[in-house]
Order: sequence, then structure tokens, then C-alpha cells
Amino acid sequence: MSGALLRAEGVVAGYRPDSPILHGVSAEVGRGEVVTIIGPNGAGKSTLVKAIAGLVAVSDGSIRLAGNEIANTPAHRLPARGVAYVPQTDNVFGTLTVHENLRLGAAPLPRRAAARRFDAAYAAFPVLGERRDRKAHVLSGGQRQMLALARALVPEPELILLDEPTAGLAPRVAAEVLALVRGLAARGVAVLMVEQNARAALGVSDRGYVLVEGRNRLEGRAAEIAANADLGAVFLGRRPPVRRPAPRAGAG
Amino acid sequence: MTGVFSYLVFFLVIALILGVAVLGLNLQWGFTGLFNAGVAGFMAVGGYAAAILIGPSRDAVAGGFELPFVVGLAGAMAAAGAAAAVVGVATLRLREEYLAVATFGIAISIQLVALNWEYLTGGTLGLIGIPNPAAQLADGPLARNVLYLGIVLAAAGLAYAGLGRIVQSPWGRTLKAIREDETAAASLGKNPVRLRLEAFVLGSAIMGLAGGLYVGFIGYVSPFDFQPILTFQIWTMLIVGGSANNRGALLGAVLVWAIWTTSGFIVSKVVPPDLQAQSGALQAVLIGLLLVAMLLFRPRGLIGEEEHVSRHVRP
Amino acid sequence: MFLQHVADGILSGAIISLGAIGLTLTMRILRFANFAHSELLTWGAYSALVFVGFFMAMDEALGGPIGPLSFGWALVAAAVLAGGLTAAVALLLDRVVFARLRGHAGHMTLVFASFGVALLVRNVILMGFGPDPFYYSNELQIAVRVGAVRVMPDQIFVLGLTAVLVVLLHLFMTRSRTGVHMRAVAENPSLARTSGVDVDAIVRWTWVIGATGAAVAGVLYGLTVQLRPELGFSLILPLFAAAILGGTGSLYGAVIGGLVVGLSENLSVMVIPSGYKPAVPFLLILAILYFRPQGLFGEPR
Amino acid sequence: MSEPLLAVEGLTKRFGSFRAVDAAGFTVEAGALDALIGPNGAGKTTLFNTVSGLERPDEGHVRLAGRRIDGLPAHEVFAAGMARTFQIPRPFPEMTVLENVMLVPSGQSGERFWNNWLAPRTVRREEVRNRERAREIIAFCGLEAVMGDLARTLSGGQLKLLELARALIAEPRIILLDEPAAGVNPALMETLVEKIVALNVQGHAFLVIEHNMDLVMSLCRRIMVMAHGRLIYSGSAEGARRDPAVLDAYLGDVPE
Repeated sequence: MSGALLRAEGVVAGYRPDSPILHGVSAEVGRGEVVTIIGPNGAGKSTLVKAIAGLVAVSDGSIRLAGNEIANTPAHRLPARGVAYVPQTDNVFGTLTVHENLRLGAAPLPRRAAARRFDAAYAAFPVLGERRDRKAHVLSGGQRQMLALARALVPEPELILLDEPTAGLAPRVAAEVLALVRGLAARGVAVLMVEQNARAALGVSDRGYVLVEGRNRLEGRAAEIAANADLGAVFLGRRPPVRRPAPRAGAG
Repeated sequence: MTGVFSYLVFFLVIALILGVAVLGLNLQWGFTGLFNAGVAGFMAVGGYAAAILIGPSRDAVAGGFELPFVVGLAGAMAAAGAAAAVVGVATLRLREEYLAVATFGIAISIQLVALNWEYLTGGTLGLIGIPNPAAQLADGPLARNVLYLGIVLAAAGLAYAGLGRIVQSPWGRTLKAIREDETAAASLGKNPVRLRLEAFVLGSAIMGLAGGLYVGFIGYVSPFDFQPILTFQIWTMLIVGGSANNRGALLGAVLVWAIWTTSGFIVSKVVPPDLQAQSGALQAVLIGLLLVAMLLFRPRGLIGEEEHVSRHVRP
Repeated sequence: MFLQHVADGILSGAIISLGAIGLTLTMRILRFANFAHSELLTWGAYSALVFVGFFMAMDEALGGPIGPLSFGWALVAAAVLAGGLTAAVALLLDRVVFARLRGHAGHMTLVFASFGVALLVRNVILMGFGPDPFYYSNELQIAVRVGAVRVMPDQIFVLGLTAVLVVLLHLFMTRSRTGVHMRAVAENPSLARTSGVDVDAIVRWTWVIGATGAAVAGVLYGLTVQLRPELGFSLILPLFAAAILGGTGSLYGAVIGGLVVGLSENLSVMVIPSGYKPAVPFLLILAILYFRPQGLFGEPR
Repeated sequence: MSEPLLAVEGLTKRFGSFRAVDAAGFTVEAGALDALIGPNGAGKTTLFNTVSGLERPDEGHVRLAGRRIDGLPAHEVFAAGMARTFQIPRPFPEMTVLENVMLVPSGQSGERFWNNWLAPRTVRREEVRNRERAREIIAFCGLEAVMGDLARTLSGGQLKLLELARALIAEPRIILLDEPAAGVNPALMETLVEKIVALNVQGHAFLVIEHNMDLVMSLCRRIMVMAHGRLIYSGSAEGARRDPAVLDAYLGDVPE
């Protein structure tokens, strides 16, 4: 893993400087690798990808992309540096057509380079080509997710950050999206993904991290994490119930 | 010496009348966060209502009921409050910008009514010969003005004390909570629409009171007494003094009115008389600069908001 | 008479539409109601007046009328320069006032500041030019009859130019990269930013387009009516009415809203005394807020 | 006694085509201390918002002590006896802690404009009583030292306690707590847990959304698990940990 493309080390980040959500999180992603971050609610998974995407201020630690520090780079500069980010919700422009959404993806590119990339996007996602001039808000959930992915891929990023790409999708569509994600890695892209659907996501991943309360808890090969017997306890707690006095009935 | 004194009296009468309007605006903006861009319109409604109620009877013009001055002021408040209710019901549920647009619109519309509905308002000539309540009791202009200053002081004092009391009551506390966080207030059982409407109507009624006081002092009312610049002046007074603070509101009124009259005096000495419009514009530019500069550099005004607990609870 | 009012309504509606496009863009992208927007119309109209005087001083012939129109190439060139100058002023105002308040102060403070800025701009113009009206040209025009309606050649020009500008703007918004980015920022600034759009640049573009449209609308108003320092002030309500009617943020809504406002104003004189005409936009605003606050074409929120 | 304190039936809230809450049904008994858990995006906070009147339900009923409260605006739901707190506290920042709490009781006669002029003595009497009660509750919540401070100066944990105090003074039939422990430091968390347990022992009913599973498992008697807008489990903490559907909700299904 010494040749990792993305290397986040000891990242401290949050919305308010006095109460960070991440208390020193580290993670690495190599080229052609799918890495999934899982963990219970409030663990800081989304905050980590947002910090890498320049949307959450990083107050300590470092985030390096191919050796260059990118922490606290303004979000709109990151696509030009090879980082794409797909948020969990509202990740397409509903009032724009499918093609215009792809044009947004070309924002960091020189004007002339774009056209060829659009062809490639339509080749990769034929369903989008069929709906080229439709407004994005009429697309189905799965199609939207594909459009969001296609848009993020237009500038041919080195690293793609996905925040819960299967949220709200039917299981069959979710599996399709995850297969697409696997396909991205096959093209040499580094994928860092946050997923609620831990087992399915780990199923297409090379490695995984488990975060709990803003700290690294487990890491390792995806299959090992999925098989880890402690995983249930990570999500559902392990402390035994406390005995308390019984309440006075009927009051209140 | 008497010249200076009589000018000072005259100055204070006007400054305090405007101060009353600023108190009304402070209830709306300072304590409730409602943007009223039509202050001059609500003052005009009050001014005309008072003139119609207390003025002498005339042919071809409505009103002339020759009622006592106090009734005129009460009518001024009621009329301005009613106008506010109409606008408020339409806009208070919606995005706050819409209240700004709608109040701006009602001020323009009121001015049109004043200009065009001659039967009610006397049109461009306005309504003249409004009896000054102080004139019946005092001889000579100075004594009359001093007496009227007493009336205005009483009115401003009542408004100040009354508002001071009400903003520290449970009613005012709830108002402030709605200004701070409407959703939280609603989920704590408060009805934001009702309270906002009450504050908007009450604030506008106080502006109507200021309009009535103004008309009683100068003895006539015309559409040109309540120009849009008046709204700006009153806004600037509130921002300079410090919104959400009634002492600040009155201080701002006196201070900004002093700046306005002094600058008017200087400009009139410097600018040739045939360029009157331009000198007025220069004054307006000063007010505009003052307003923008305060917003940029001292948004809390000279005296900021005070922390106060319910008046029954102070240590 | 009715048709004449319709013709006049479409004409003033066209000018209102041009002005309202900029207003609706600022309300959507900058997210505040800019009461100073209509003063940009005044600014544009008066700066074109200055440029016309400048060109005429260079070469008297530039002022000569083009065909049946009342004005010459001097005004055309002056309008272009006025558009640029007004855009520069808008950018300056943003830099000095609005940008400093954006994000820090509550958004009503921006509305507030826009009131102060409007007062400043209006009175600076009043100081410079005085209260008396100006005209771009003293040429007399002969009205032409189109069916039952009498129109001036200038008025036909105004309509034609407005139509061309709206089409150009439509092409800009759908074809150009910046236009698509503007629509993206209007819908979802955060997603636009993470897609690599420089939102600050889009904000500048919004000012430039809004101010240029305002300047052209101001020149057209000056051409068909007259130049007065209160030109913009008297248009505040019509512009807001057009923007709110069209559904805040909708370009085509603003255009149609402008036409509705122009037509209602001009047709209103058939039912109410003409002195009340300026209140018509206010009544439209109240009606739309009562019954359809999302505007005629907006989606309910 | 047959009537549950809170009964939710077939509650559905859609945003566009997305069903954030999908035919959710459950009951909460008087004196309960129940938890509502589930993965992110399961619809827990939307459920709270819909039950407490901030969102209008698209379908379904909510009954509080037998009375229908679905579709009522938030302030009427509150008046009917349901208080809630927010995940991110929503204090009135420019008001003191005491004012924040005194604000709350419904039906204060001084909230009516005219009563302050027509019945000042009643208003004063009520205010004095209100203040005493507020002081007691603030003291109970451990905020005595900051009673006169503006709410914006409080720490995140203190704000959580303030939210609790504001809910308590209304003496609601049930309190909905949205993530009471989020962003609270361990010391204050102990206090918070203590207070909730003590209140529950006195008979107050609670429904709690919480992410800190250790806390939930130790605090609450009954646990309801929500996933994809639906309730998929209701029962003991131990049972939840062993329930395969619950594990699936958290860890996802294994793809075919």
C-alpha cells in the first residue's frame, strides 16, 4: 500500500472548530482499488469524504493526493486536480437536461476536450444516451445515480468519492450500481465509498475501514471485515442493559 | 436667544414625532424581524385619518367631523393598523422578502390614493386648516410649540413606556423567540403567524400615531409630506441608534434628524437656490451613505440590543 | 382603444421583461430581493445619454436618424457602452457592499443594504442631472398605422430588440458553458461547486448579465418615454411583480410576467382612473401571493 | 388503560416519489422509555417531524392519549401534550437560559397582547410562578450556574440540557428526544442519562432517537428499529442484537 494515491492521516475535521467530528482518522486508497468505509450512524463516514472533497474544514492532519497536500483546497478546484465527489442526495441537477448535467462534469476541462468525453459517457451508460435531452428530475432513482456517476467521470478523475451511492435504491438497482463501481476500479480509478449497505459494498471492495465515533476501529481486506464477528457489536453496541428501578405506573 | 430656543423646540417636536415612528418600526424589525419598507405609507394613513376626523367640515370633501384631537390620534392608529392587517395577512406566511416588496407597494399605493381620491384626501392640495390642539390653549407661536412639544413628549413617553413594558412581557418574549428561530418556537407551542401579525399591526399603528401627531402640528396634510425618503430616514434612525433597543431608537431619531437638518442648512447656504432638487439629493446621498456604512461597520448600531428578562423577573 | 392599450402594454411589458430578467436572476442566484436593481436601469439610461453627447460632439452625423427611427448610430454605440459601464458599477457595488454582507449578516440585511444603495444611486443621478426630463433625440416621429393601432417606429424597434435579446439570452443559457453553469448554481450551488464550477465567477456573471439587461431596458425606456431620475424607482414594483409572477428564478417566467404586468397596467385604465395605474403591479403581487405564491409557472414548494 | 399514550398507525411521509416514512405503526405506553434506532436515512427524524407536526403526513393517523393529532400544526401538537427536542439544539440564542425556559408554558395569559394591559396582576402572578418553576427545572437540569447567561454562550452539551429543560416545563405527556447524546462530552452525558432515568422513574414517557448504541441499549427498556421508513423490530435490546433483520438493516443484505 506504499504507492497509495490518496493518503489521509490523522484527519481532524468538523463543522465547528471546537467540536470536531473526526478525531484523527487515517485511510488510504490505491489506484484501481475500491475501498469502503462503514460504521454506525454518527461515526463520521460522510464527514471524512466531505473533508477530502473540500466541503468540511480540516483542522489537523494531512490529506495527500499522489504526494501533494490537498486538505482545505476549495471544493471547486478539486475536480481539476483529479478528485470527483458524488454526494448522497441531490446529486443531479433536476432542472437541467441529462446532457447539460454531463456538461457540468466538464467544468474543469478545457472547452475542446469535452465532446469526446460525452461520447464515452454515453457509451458507458447507454440509458443516459437515450434520455439525453430529458430533464434529470424525470429519471428514476437508479438512472439518477448513473447520471451522477457519469457526470463525475467526465473529467476522468483519478480518485472518486462516493457518499452512499446505493441509498434509496431497490436492491437489484443497488447491485447494478455497485457493479458499475467495481468496473471503475478496473479502469484504474481509485474509489473511496461510504456505504450503509455494508455487506453488499464490502462484496465489491478490495479493502474496508470501520469508523466509530470519529476514530478508526477496524481495517483490512474487505472479506475479512465482512466476516468479522465483532461487526454486529460495532453497530449495535455491546454493553449489557443496566438494571434500573421500575417506573411508577400511570403517572406523567 | 429666543430664536435658538424656539428653533430647538421646533426641532425636538419633529424629531420626537419621527422617534415615535422609529419606535413602531423597532417593534417590527428590532423585536420581530419584520421588514417594513412602507413606513411613510402607514404614517400617511394615520395623518389623513387624523385630519379627516379632527379637521373642519368642507364642501366636496369627506370628513370634517371636528372631533377631539385624541380621537383623531386613536383613529390614526386604527386606520394604519387596519392597513397593516391587510398586507400582513397576505405576506406574513411567506418568504420574508415578500413582506418588503408588499409593504413597499402599499406605501406607493397609499400615495396614489392621497393624490387621486380628492373626495377623501383633497388630492394634491391636501387637507388644510387642521386645528392644532395646542393653539386653543396657548398664545403665540412659541408657547403653542412648547405646549405641543409637551403633547409629543407625552405621546412618545407613552409609546416608549408601553412598548418597553410589552416587549418585556410574555408576549414580547414570545415575539423575540419567533424572531430567533421560528421552527423551534412553533414546536414549543407558539403560533408564529398570529404573533407576527399582532406585532406588525401594532408597529404600524404606532407609525399611524406619528402621522397623526405630525398633521396636528403642521396643520395640514398633503401627499408630499410622506415621501419615500421618509421611510429611509426612519430606517436610518433605527439602524444608527441600534435596533431592538427603544432608547437607541429615540437617540437615533434625534441624532439623524439633527444631521439631516444641519446638512440641509449647510447645503442651502452653499448650493444656489435654483438647484434645490440637487441639494435635496445631496442630503439623501448622506442618509444613504450613513445607512450603508452602519450596516457594514456597526450593524448593531450605537446602542446594541439589551439583554432583558421578563420585567417581572429582574433581580 | 382596446387594441391600442394592448399594443402599449406589450411595449412597456417588453421593457419590464428585460429589467425583470436581471432581478429574477439575482433573487435566485444571490438569494436576496435587490431593491437597487431598478436603479441600474436609471444608471444605464443616463450613462447612454452621456455617451450620446460624447459621440455627437465627435461627429454630428452619428446622431442622424437611422431610417424612420428617431435616433442614430450614436445611441446604439452609447447603449453598448452604457451596458458595460452599468455592469462595472454593479460589480463594484457587489464588491463594496453586497459581497461583504453575504454569508455574514442575515439575508434581510442584504435587502436593507439594497435600499440604501438604491437611494444613493438615484440621488447621485439627481445631483448630476437635475430633476428635469431628458430625451435622447428631439427628432419628431411619424406614427405608422398597423391595423387599428398606431405605433412609432421606435416602438417597433424596442419590441424587435427585446425579442432578439431574449432569444440571445436563451441561447446563452442553454448553449454556452457559463449559461449552463449559471442554471446549475441557481439550482444547487453546493453540487455545482463540487463539480468544479467557480461559484464566485458565476455570481459576477449574474451581475454582468442582470446589469446589462437593466441598462438596455433603461435606454429603451428613455427612448420611448423619457429620462427622469425616478425612472428606476417607478419601475421597482413592476419589476418585482414580473419576477414574482413568473416564479422567482425563472427567466421565461420573468419575460411572460413582464408582459402580463405591462398589459395589466395599460388595460387597467379602461376600468380604473389612470392615476391609480402605478398601483396595478402591487395588486398583482398581492393577488399572486394570496393565491399562487410559487408564481404562475413555479413548482409549489 | 387500554388506550396507549401514543399510537401511530400507517404513517407515511413522501418527498416526491421517495417514501421517507412508509406506513410506520407503533405505540408508546404511558411511563415508557423507548428507543427508536436505525441506520442513517431510515426516516427516524422525519418520523419525529411528522409526528410532532413540523411535516404533514401523507397518510396515517397519530393519536395522543386517544386524540387525533396528525395534520395539526406544530404549536397545536405541542399544546396537546407532546414536546420534542432537536438533534442539533435550537435554542433562542439572544435570550437567557431562564427566558428560554420561561417562554415555554402554553396558555400563559401574558402571551395575549391585551392581557398585559387589562389583567396585569394575573400576568404578574403567573410570571412569578412560572419563574419559580423554571428555576426548579433549570436547577434539576444542572444549569443553575448559567441561568442568566445568553443561550448562545452555552456549550453543546449544555444546550442539550436546555432543550430538555424547555421540554420539561411544559409537563408534556410524552417527550421525543432526537439524539440527546450527540456531541455531548462523556461527563455531561452521564448527567443527561441520570436526568432522563430520574424523570422516567417519576413517570415521564420518552421516545428517544439515539446513535450511541451502548447508551440506547443500557437506557431504554424497549427498542424499535426502523429501516427504509418502516418499523422492522420492536422488543428488547438483547433481541435486537440477535435479530437477523436488524443486522441486515445495519449491515445490508448480501447481494445475490
